[in-house]
Amino acid sequence: MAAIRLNRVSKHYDDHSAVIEEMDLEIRDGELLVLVGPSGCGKSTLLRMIAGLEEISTGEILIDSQAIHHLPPQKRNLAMVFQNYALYPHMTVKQNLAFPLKMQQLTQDEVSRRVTQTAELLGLGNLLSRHPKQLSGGQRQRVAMGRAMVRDTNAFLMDEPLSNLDAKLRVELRGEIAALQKRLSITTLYVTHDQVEAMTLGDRVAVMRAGKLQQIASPGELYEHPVNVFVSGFIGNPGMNVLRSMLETADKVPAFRLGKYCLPLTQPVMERYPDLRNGSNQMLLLGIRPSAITLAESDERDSLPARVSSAEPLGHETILYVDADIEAVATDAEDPGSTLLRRPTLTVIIPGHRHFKPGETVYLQVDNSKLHCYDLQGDSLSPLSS
Amino acid sequence: MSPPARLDDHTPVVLLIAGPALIGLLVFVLVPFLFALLTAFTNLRLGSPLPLEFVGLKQFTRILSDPTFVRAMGNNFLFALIIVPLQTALALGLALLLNQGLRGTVIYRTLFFMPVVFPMSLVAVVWILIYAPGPNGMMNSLLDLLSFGQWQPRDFLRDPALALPAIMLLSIWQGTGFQMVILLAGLQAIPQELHEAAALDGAGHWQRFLHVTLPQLRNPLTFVMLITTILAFRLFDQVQIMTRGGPDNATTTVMYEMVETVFTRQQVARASAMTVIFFLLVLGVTWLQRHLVRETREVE
Amino acid sequence: MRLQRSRVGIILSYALLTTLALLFFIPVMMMLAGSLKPDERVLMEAGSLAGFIPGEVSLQNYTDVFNRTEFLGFLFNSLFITGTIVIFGLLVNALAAYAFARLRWRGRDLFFNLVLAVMILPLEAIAVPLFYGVSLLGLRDTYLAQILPFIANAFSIYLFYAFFIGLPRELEEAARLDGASTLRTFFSIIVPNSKPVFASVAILNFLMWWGAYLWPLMVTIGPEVRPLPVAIAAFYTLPPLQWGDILAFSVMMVAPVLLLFILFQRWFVRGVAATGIKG
Amino acid sequence: MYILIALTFAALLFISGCTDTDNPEGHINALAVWAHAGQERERNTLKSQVARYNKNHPQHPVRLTLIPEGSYNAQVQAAAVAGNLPDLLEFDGPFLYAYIWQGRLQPLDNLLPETLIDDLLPSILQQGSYRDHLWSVGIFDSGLGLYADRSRLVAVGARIPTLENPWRQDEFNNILQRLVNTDPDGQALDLKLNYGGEWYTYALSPLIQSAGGDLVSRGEVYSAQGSLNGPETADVLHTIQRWIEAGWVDPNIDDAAFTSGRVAMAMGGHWNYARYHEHLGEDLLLLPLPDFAYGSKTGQGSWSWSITSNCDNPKAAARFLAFLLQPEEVLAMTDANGAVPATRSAIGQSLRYRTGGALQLFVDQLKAGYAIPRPRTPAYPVITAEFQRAFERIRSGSDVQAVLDEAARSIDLEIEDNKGYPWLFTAVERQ
Repeated sequence: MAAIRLNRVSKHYDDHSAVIEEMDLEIRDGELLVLVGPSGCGKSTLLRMIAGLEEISTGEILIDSQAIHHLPPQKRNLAMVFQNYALYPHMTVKQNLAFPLKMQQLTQDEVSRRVTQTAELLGLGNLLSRHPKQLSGGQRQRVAMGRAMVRDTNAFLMDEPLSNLDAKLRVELRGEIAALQKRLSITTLYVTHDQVEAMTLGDRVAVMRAGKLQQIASPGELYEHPVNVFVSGFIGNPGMNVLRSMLETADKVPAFRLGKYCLPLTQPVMERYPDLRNGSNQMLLLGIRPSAITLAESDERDSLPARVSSAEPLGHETILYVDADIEAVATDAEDPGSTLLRRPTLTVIIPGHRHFKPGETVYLQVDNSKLHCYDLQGDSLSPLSS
Repeated sequence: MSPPARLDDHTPVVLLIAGPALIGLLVFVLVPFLFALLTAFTNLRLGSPLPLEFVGLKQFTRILSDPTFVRAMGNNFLFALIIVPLQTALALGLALLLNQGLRGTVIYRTLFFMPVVFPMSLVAVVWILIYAPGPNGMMNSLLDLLSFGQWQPRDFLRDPALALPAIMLLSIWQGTGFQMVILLAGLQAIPQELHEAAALDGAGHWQRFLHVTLPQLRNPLTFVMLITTILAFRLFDQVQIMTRGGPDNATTTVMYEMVETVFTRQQVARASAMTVIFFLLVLGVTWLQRHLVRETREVE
Repeated sequence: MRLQRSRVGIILSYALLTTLALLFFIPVMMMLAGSLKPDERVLMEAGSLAGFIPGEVSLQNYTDVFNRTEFLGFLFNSLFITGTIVIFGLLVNALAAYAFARLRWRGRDLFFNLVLAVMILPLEAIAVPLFYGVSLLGLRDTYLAQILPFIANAFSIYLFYAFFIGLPRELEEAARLDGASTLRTFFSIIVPNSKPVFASVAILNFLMWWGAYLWPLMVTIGPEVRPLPVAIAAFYTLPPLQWGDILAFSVMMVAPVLLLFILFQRWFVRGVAATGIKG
Repeated sequence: MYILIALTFAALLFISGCTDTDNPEGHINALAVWAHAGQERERNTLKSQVARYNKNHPQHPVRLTLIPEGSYNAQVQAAAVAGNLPDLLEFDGPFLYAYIWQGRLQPLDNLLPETLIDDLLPSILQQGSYRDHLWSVGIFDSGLGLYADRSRLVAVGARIPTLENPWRQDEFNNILQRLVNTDPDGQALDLKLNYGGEWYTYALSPLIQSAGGDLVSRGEVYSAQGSLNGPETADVLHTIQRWIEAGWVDPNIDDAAFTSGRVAMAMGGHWNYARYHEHLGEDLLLLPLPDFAYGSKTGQGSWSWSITSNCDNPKAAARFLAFLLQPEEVLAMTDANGAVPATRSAIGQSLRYRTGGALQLFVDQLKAGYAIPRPRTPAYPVITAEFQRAFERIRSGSDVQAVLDEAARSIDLEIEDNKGYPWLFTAVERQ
């Protein structure tokens, strides 16, 4: 059990393009930290650098304040679960589990004791003599877990360990992993591109983008107080709508204007963004979660008319994509304030199973107590999230 | 112990694990070649008491104006020119026949592949008997049978017109199985759906062969032809055993001349010059083949 | 699923295959029949059907071979030389290929270019300087001269390399994290998962060196270290010429390999086929 | 793991090292001897001679290595480069001068007893002498002649020739023609075309010389130009080419043309006698080669012995040579291989070769100068190689003159390349 620290770790390849830039990160002793981000953001590289499979260019990696970045992987005493499990095809389950122990030159007895123990813990007892290709996906995943758990390691590194499984199994194993991790309370770094996995698993979640850490916080915090439009767009399913809007003063109250539709600032919003009180007539980015939008009963005057582009009825809710007279921005853009989406599309979640015809006009209302505000660079205006 | 300069710099361990092979390649391939390149410009002889002299390009001009050596190169080219298409076509034909999923395929494959495990020197010796002159000779009587008695017995290995073809024939016998197996594997790697799609598109057997099989088989075909070409250029065993380059230089080859020159005549420098020429020939062939293959890739 | 084939096509295919197979088999048949015949009948009957029928079977030719030559010595030489080249070649070339495929080291690209450049080069091409060197060092007529130069083999390295880079990297990474050293990873993880390429390289090299003629012809003097291919050529030139004996020699020379071939046919075929796919 | 690999490598090197037969340093006092691996009887005889010698000379025992004939010269040459030559070396006689010129040998002068030298056949001394020294002696010499089936000759009414009165060229042609006409397969003559190699030079030189030609002109500087491609040489080879093209010559690929009765005449050497006699019995004739203008000629020279410059105890080496030249040892060897004994005293005791013996002709030829040694020059290895190749080509129908011109040019070029083989070893005398 140990804490892992990254101090100003950078990685760039020979052509000098940086993959990781000046990263500071701590995985606390016993916690499960999920590292999430879109593919190519460098999260796997970061994990592999900790594992010792890739070299860092500058900075240092410490395990319990011991620098380890110059050690080869076999000397770091870390266990890793790979996306495709990387079970040794020529070994049985038992041999797979025993391999790391044999490398530690434990006695025969000790090896079989630990293998049996781990196999029981994971319910692999009756599979010990099988080869990996005779196992189902879920069983392979368990063996991979077992191989990591079988010895005493400083930490687990998991590289998208569930992404090769079907949806149902993924949910099931997600729970198991979380439970196991709690039970063993072993420091774990879990890399995924799936924000649902991140939100459900992590004690804390670190969001990464293009080699940089965006935010590291508990799942709730992340959802409630994303530090920038990237995190808001990435967390939540579907992600937050971010619109460019002028903050005006209407009837002495600051309000966001969306076409003809006006969104006056409410008390909770102004409490969260104290600066907005006096700053009017400025262009800002406005974040609205799809669940904060509702359908107006009829053609009400105080609503945002929109045309249905497509609808996904999911049973318990329906996701609606509509075009409206707004300026939607790309949340994953470098400069979101000036990167408008080609189609001014808004995502809306409506409870229940509803059918819409494409082209149909709907009228939207926004819960103006749940607004998120960002400057044109995309950074949150809230002093709470910084 | 100080940490290594780079974590993923494995130079020390590589010295240990790749060292033997690298040293082997250096000492037994690169150094000898450089040696040949140097000595080709001298008068070096094995065991001569005369002092070593640099003679410039003399060895090269002599070799290239030596009718025997020119004939040797010509024979190599002729051998390649005939054997490569012929053997490849035969191997492809056999592979196609065997790829139909007929019953007994394994037995046929075994028979066609069997000569591959015969050392060439053994094949050469045994085929001397097959080519025995006179009406009792096996090849002679076979041809007599096939021509309904029209064939006049010939002494194949002593006949300037027949000796090289005779050597070609046994080379094909020995080598076709090797190529066939490679092409067969290539055929089996072609997804059946391609044939089915082509068939649905209305392509007949011949069109499917032309437009599906051949393009899909390009890599193994290229490889097989390259290997055969190089085998044609290193032709030696059969010649040394069966004809010793004769009759009238009809079967002499670059390799045969090279070995004669250094081994029987101790003319190291001259043989080194031949080595250099041989290198250039092989490199030229490989380059040509790669070039041609790249061309077809660009066209596609 | 296969496309339908006509009955006529199948019959034609069989006819063609059988004819060709017979033609391919004639020399082997003659060899076998001739080896069992009294000497003077071999040449006489070679042109007739009797050429393929031993008639009264006699093992005289076989005992002659043992009396006239040191056949078992040649067999041992061939086995020892070929076996050593193959076994050490597997080890040395696979390790080098692994270093090329997976490890980072100074000079890798340079050496890899060297491997690619000489990969296709027949080893006979350097016979002249090698012969000179071996002569100067007085290493002729040794096993060493017949083995050492051919252990490192660029084509083998390339075949291994092509296979290794296709192996999932995670296997090795997992092993490294499980605490295995580079060498341990190679022997415990890479080797067991690379059986096909090891078989391929072993068989190719075996065929090549089992049949090698030119080099041993140049560097062997006496019969002590002479391998079979040179021995059969020497036997052919040893007067008096007795075809029955020569054929018996041939049969004995090819029999062990033929047996191996028939036993491990699948591997032979796969091994050879693999070269073409990678090539 | 590494230890295992290292051990295996060490073991490999060890095994390889053990079988290093080139290494003559097995015993400090042993005399390393290389000889050709001839026929089995010949090999066994030499082995038992060595055993006999070693029993009486335990202080300087002989260690024998047998090397196959095929590429003996190439093998020895290559061994010489590394200084791996033995003390005493056997080689094919005409290669002597190349070894001398390269400084591989030391002279035998004063090493062998005078009486022994006087006992040797003149052909042996002729072949072994070079630049006023004796370098080499043979235990036996070779005999070359024409074997014939008496009854077949009688059947076509041929005269039986003698050494004094051999067949003239046209007479021989005429007899050949008559034999061909009565022969079922039209092949009447065996020239041992199956032998190839040195046989061509050995056996065809006498025919060429009988016509007045030669392989090289034998002045101070040897030259092939004008001899090898001169009209006399071309004529003889042309005649032989015509015989072959006409189908008169059996290709003899089974080496049984004469014994199976396919031909009536066979050119051959002493080594053929035993088998021929076995098959033909009293009908076997041994005749001189036909006279193509300048009298019948024959070949001479065979395996020969020299002490190498590696040898630091030439006296011990000479002692072994003298032992081999004792009459009973010479006879033991010549009984085994059928060759002409090298000493007169042995000939006198030989059933076949003494006066009245079946092979007396061979001795007469050698004694009376019918034999011309092959060119005594360091260029001989090239001369014979070029001639062999040229004859192979002529045999298969190439233009005789063109082929000979090419061969002559190659030979002279080789002589020129070696600067005419300048004498570089003036101080060779030891005593």
